[in-house]
Amino acid sequence: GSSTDSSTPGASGTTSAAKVIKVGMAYDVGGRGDQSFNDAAAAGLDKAKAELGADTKEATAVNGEAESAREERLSQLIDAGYVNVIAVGFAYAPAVKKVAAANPDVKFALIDSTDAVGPNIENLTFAENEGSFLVGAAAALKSKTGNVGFIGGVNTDLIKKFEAGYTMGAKTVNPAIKVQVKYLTQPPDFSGFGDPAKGKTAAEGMYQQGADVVYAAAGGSGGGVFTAAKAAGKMAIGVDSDQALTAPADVRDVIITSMIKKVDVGTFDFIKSLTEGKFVAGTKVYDLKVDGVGYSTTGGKIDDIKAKLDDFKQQIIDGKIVVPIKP
Amino acid sequence: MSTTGLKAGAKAITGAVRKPSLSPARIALIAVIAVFLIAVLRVVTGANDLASSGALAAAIGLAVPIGMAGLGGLWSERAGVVNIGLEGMMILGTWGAGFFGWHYGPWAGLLGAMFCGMVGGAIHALATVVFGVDHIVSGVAINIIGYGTAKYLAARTFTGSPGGGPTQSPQLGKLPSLSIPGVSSGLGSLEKREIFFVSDLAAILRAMVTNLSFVTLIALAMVALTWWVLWHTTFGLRLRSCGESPVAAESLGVNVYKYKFIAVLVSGSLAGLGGGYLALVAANIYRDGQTGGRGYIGLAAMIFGNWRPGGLVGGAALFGYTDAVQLRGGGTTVHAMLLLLAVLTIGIGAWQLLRKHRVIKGVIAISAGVIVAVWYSISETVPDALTGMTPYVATLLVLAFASQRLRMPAADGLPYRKGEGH
Amino acid sequence: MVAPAVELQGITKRFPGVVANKDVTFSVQRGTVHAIVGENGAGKSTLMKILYGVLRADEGTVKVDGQLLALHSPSDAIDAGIGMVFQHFMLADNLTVLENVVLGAEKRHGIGDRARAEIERISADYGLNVHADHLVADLGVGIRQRVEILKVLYRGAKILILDEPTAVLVPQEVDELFDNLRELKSEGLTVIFISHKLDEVLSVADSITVIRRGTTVATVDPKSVTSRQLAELMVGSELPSASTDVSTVTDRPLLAITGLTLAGAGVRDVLHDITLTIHAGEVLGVAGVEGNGQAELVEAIMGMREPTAGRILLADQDISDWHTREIREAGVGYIPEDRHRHALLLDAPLWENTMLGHQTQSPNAKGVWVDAAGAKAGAERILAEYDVRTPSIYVTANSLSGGNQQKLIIGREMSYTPRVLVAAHPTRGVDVGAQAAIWDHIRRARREGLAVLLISADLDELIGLSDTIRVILRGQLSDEFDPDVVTAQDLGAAMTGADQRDPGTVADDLGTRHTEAGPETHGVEEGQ
Amino acid sequence: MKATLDLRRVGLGLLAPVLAILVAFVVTSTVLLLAGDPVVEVWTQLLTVPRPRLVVAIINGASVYYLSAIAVAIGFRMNLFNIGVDGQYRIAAFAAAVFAGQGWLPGPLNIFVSLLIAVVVGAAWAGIAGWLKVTRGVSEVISTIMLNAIATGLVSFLLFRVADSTAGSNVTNTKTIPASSQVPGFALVPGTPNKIYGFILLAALVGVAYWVILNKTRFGYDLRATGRSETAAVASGVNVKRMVLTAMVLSGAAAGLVGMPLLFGQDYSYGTTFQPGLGFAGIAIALLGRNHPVGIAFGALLWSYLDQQSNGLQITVGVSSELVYIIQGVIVLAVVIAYEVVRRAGLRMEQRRVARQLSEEPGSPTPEGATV
Ligand SMILES: Nc1ncnc2c1ncn2[C@@H]1O[C@H](COP(=O)(O)OP(=O)(O)OP(=O)(O)O)[C@@H](O)[C@H]1O
Ligand SMILES: Nc1ncnc2c1ncn2[C@@H]1O[C@H](COP(=O)(O)OP(=O)(O)OP(=O)(O)O)[C@@H](O)[C@H]1O
Ligand SMILES: [Mg+2]
Ligand SMILES: [Mg+2]
Repeated sequence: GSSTDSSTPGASGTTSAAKVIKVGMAYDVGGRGDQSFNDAAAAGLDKAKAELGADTKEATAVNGEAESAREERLSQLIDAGYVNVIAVGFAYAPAVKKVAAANPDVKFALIDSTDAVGPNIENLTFAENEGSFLVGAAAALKSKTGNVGFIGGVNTDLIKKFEAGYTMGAKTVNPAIKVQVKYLTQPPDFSGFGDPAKGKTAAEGMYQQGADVVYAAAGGSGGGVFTAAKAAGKMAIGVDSDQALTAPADVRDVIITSMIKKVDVGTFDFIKSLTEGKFVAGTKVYDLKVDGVGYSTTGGKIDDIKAKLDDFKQQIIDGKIVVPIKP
Repeated sequence: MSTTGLKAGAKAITGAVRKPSLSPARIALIAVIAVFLIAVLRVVTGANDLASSGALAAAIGLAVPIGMAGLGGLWSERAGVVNIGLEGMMILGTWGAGFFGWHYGPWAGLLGAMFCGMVGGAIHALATVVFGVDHIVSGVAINIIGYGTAKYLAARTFTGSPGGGPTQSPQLGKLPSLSIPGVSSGLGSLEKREIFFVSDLAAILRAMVTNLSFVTLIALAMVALTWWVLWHTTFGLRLRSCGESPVAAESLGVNVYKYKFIAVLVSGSLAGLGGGYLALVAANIYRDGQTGGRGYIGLAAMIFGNWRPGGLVGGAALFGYTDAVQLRGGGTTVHAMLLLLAVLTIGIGAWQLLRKHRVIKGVIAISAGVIVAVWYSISETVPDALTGMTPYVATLLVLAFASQRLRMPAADGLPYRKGEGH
Repeated sequence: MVAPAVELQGITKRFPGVVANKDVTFSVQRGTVHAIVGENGAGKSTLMKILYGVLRADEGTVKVDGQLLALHSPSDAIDAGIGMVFQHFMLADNLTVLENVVLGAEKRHGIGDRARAEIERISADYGLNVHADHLVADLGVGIRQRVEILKVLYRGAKILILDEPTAVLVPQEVDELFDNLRELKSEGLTVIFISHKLDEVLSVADSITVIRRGTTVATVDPKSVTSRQLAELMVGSELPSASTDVSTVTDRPLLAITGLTLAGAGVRDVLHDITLTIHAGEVLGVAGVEGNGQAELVEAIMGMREPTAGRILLADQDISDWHTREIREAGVGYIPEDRHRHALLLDAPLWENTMLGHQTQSPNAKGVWVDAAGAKAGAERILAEYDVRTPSIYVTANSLSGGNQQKLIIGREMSYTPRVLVAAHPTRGVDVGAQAAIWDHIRRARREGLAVLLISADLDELIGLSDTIRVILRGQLSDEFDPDVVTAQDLGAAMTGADQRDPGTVADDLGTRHTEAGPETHGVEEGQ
Repeated sequence: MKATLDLRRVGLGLLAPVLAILVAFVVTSTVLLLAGDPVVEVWTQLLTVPRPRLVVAIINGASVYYLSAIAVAIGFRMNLFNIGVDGQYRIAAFAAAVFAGQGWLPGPLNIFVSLLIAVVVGAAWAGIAGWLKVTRGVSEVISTIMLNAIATGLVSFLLFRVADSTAGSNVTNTKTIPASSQVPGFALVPGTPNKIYGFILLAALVGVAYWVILNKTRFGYDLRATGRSETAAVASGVNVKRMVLTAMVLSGAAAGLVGMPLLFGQDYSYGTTFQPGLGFAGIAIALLGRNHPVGIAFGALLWSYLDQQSNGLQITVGVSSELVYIIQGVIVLAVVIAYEVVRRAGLRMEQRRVARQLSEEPGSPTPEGATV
């Protein structure tokens, strides 16, 4: 099928079937409902469904699947008529590259990777390092012990970006600060994103060794970090979405802020651009400048330092602070 | 294909195991030596987390699910059924905990976990006991089925639930835990003084009386109960006889199928309990892939422990402790352990060289020890990518250094058909 | 007249393709010893298993004390007062005597001290010399036998079934067993007893039932038959005897062992200073109670154990530190005592079995390759030459009967131009027909100038076949005996050390022979 | 006589898989019914004739599984349970990728040496487990579980040291293999541009080698004999310790090749997204194929077929694709149960045949030929 007519400008609302935009979404492992990265993408999709009347189809990756399985997933979405495809996660890069080349009429959004480029691919990347800088600064400002922690779920380049920003943010505030860093597992063992028991143990260790704020960039293992924070009466920082809203009620009060990665905005923007016929191939960086990343203030725990954080934010936007992507 | 494996190299005890190979006194002695070594290491390296009550409490938390899986393995293998499907049963347990725990409260969750694990056990029993299928095949299949079923059911049952989703359950209620207030704080102050050995001992005791989950107590009770049931009751004697010589048992009127079946069911429910612990105690939530291979580790702990409850606890504790220490202290604590490794290796090498006159072995061991020592002295910490290996390396090293006096039940893994063995 | 203790009527049992029992009928009077004899595979064990509830008869009835019994499992039989000692011991090695005995009968005296006391009591009452807390793995054969009997007595059995209890016992132990049986009989117990050794049967039985091809042929009075008549009832042909013709011994030594020592786990050596020489054309018999080092001697010769000291010469080559394969290639044939564990791949086709142990030799191999065609042709030849009854070389070894399996093994070991033959219990558990054939083969080997080391528990066989006999006791070899003059009783005495010391202590010594070795010391027992 | 019997044997042989698939069908349908999922639609999706590109994917997936299963089967034939294929292939693929990426050698030679490196590294890693078993008596079940985890850490540690990562990529990879050393695929399936891995030939070669070594060589005879009866093998002159070590090393060597089709035919580098878990699938497939080279090929194809066909379940039917694990697990179980049932029937048949043939012989009326 041809994709161009479905992305006619102004196809908002549910007025006519011909104008309905069809969007297929291929999630990374975990899929919708992971309360994290994939869910953020799903939120954007839901919004597009509600506001733009998009017709959507979703499919989720299986742990340890073959490369061909990812290709096949994208192809099947296309075969089913979903000629705009969002691939969630860098693992899809090779598949997108291949399938996009074979289907030049289909528009792709590839989240978190610039590895596949093409005239019909939009790469949505996020400046997690910049957002993490701000929460790192917040951690340092809030810390009384001069000791903070970072827990990464799996030791990948992506999570290292979080670590790099966080550490720099903390050190910028307090050059003498101690930053404890722990990754729960090494790839290809991705269980570190779903093992709260490990997250809890690691966080306990950090708190008992003096940290009073721990940043959990660990997907589902973050729940264990919050539990540990609650038990120790210390602070924690959430990731991806505003976890002070989504985490279990009894631990929400330990989450002083979350580093927000607006994947939902990215996916929604992508779909919107299609409906408006404004698709632009190439990399679109969601950084602080465009509010693609940021920090949350739910609970009012960091209201006192918000001014300082916003100052840092401005410096980053102005290029006065350059946040590295590697620790 | 038989599943018993080759005996080559395994210096199995062929003759007399008259008493349990380790008397309580010897176990106590080993424990004291271990504490002493850790105390020395802590003082020398300054890696205080080696013997903090926090680390030990975490160790307990990490050891319990492994221990329960291992205990499940022990029941099954004592009755002669090899159970490599523990991981699958454990996974089913996590889902059971999530589902029942969410709907009916955490205690029901615990029972649900055991029930779901038992369902896995029932499949294994059906395949191995009733159909006489190779035990390893059945176990491998159950791991696959457990993995798929839990994910499938999670997606089916948790999607759209409050705070849950296709890959995780809603938050589960908490199970009570236990602290002995006065003792705990007293030990705490003793621990803080960092007195050699005394503080270390205090830390251990403190970990055992502070915030101890009831499920941990249940798990410990299960170990004791297993020991008592299997070695001190009629039921246990009959069950073990099915693992040692089912035809002899049959000839004395023991219904071998029945005991094997029960054993595998218990095995499944214990593995399920381990999964339940992960979901209800360690995390308060079901998550896909939460077990992370702990079922296999449990199996390893059971073999490590020579198919005995006490040894199994030792294996699970070793793994739990090293895992806790690496997760908490990361590089620095593991770095401290390098020193211990270096000293031990050099010591063993010297002993080989001087007492046994095994030149090559001695020289190799000493050089290995020296390399580790050099590594220790020129580095500040162990890279994070490597610390995660600590529990695995430690288990392997202990197995390689400790002499292998393992003896599995004589008929473990062998197919049994009624009336065909005579 | 009182009802017989046991009455079997029209028992028929079919296995796939085999009718093991066909219309078997006989009865056993209370307080008697009733013997059952018959060839291998005649159906004796099957019949007893039916009586004990392990197997279920397809047809027929079992009455005990005149009561019709429905036997579904051994529990039913035990409840009816029947106890059975199986042909192959039913003991769990890693459990203690106590555990083995109380298993399944825990209700009687529990599993603790009361049971222990009861075991000691029975042991004392019947002179069984069994101790409750020994691990069965540590016990010798004789004492295991007595543990089995104790198991039965412990359950209060009134009817005892003993399936070939004497196959592994030396004469003295047999005598002790028979004394026990008479004692039991005098207490009103009924004993059903199976044996291939007809002399024994005649000496102990009150009445004898002969089974041939699954059916009862006759029940006879031992006072009115000779063993030859019995045998003829069993087989319908003449009884072969193990005897050698003229001596073929040469002065050419083929196997010479000097000072062979194998350190044991404890203080005592498993083998101590063994010195022996076998010449071409000579059969050297070694007698001994199981567990006195004969198995280790064989394994040391075959390179499966590393001797601690001493030399083994094959012709004039020192093979002491050779590997099993080299020794076999050098022309040492090997008939292991446990054919199922050491001589056969039960699941493999026969042609793969006829090359086992000779897989590097022609016609089975060409360089690193297996020569399947050669091996198959070789197999056909061996099976034909040694009269192995099988439909083809493609059936698995499992589907052969024990006697045919043994003929295959002997054929195999004789077919690769051996110079020395090491034969351990070559006719154990084999019926008279196959036994005669095997004896013939050994005699032929001797004629052809092989040096044969023959280890056997069957003293008549040993006396009949050997040119020289040595006795092994606690790892040491005795002086030579001349088979022409020595009697089984003499040998038995030498085997138990009764010619040197008080026989009463021997059983004890055998029973606990491993106990002095602490747990540290194992590992050595693995053939490293 | 023989021909008819063999026919019957073939019939029995086919009966087992058919029975198994039937059981798997029934069980899975029941699960679906209980969970309230659409049964007919699921089966329609799973049983549609795969499109050409899927056919390619199935064959490619199967060729990788095949190598993995052969590696496992080598151990199984000797009663060695190598759970460590997973770690072995990953560490081997990493080493080969590092070397191949350097492009020190020209095209094919680079490939060849890289393969050699993979084989050696896989063999060495498995050799650790073999060595520990032979010298220290450590159960290979434990040691290979531990070594899998250790391989993960080690590879991760080294990968970050040699990584060749570009900004914005988020994937850590070794250097890409030069184009001259990439193995071209075969465009065998019409209707799709996708190609079958060139290294499917490698898989076939390994399968043939496995069969030849096991069935045609003295070594293979010794290995099988050891697997059938360790005691009998020892008595026949097999050095069991050496066999254990050799079998473990061979198994590891084969495991080393598992990642090669992926490395040289698809990914061209080793990175954090290199396909994991192949070793575990290999265990199931080896068991499914009864350790027979042809059986394993069927098993691998079936496994891969289910993998690929289930991919569309979510899109076309809206059912979680994890359902396929249930099907695969049930098939493994059903196959072995069916085999067991059929094997018993076969055994009974064989015994009856032996007995009948013997009783036909004059002069030996009993099956045992007891009368001489
Ligand atoms: N479980 C079985 N399945 C099939 N056939 C069997 C089975 N057990 C025994 N048989 C057959 O039944 C026949 C009788 O066997 P049984 O063991 O009763 O003989 P036996 O008289 O005890 O011989 P032996 O003197 O060797 O002990 C055997 O020839 C054998 O072929
Ligand atoms: N459990 C069994 N299942 C099937 N067949 C059996 C079984 N046991 C024995 N048989 C069959 O019985 C026959 C002979 O068995 P059996 O062991 O009784 O022989 P035997 O002559 O008594 O030799 P042995 O002295 O070794 O006992 C063989 O054909 C074998 O296939
Ligand atoms: Mg028999
Ligand atoms: Mg018999």
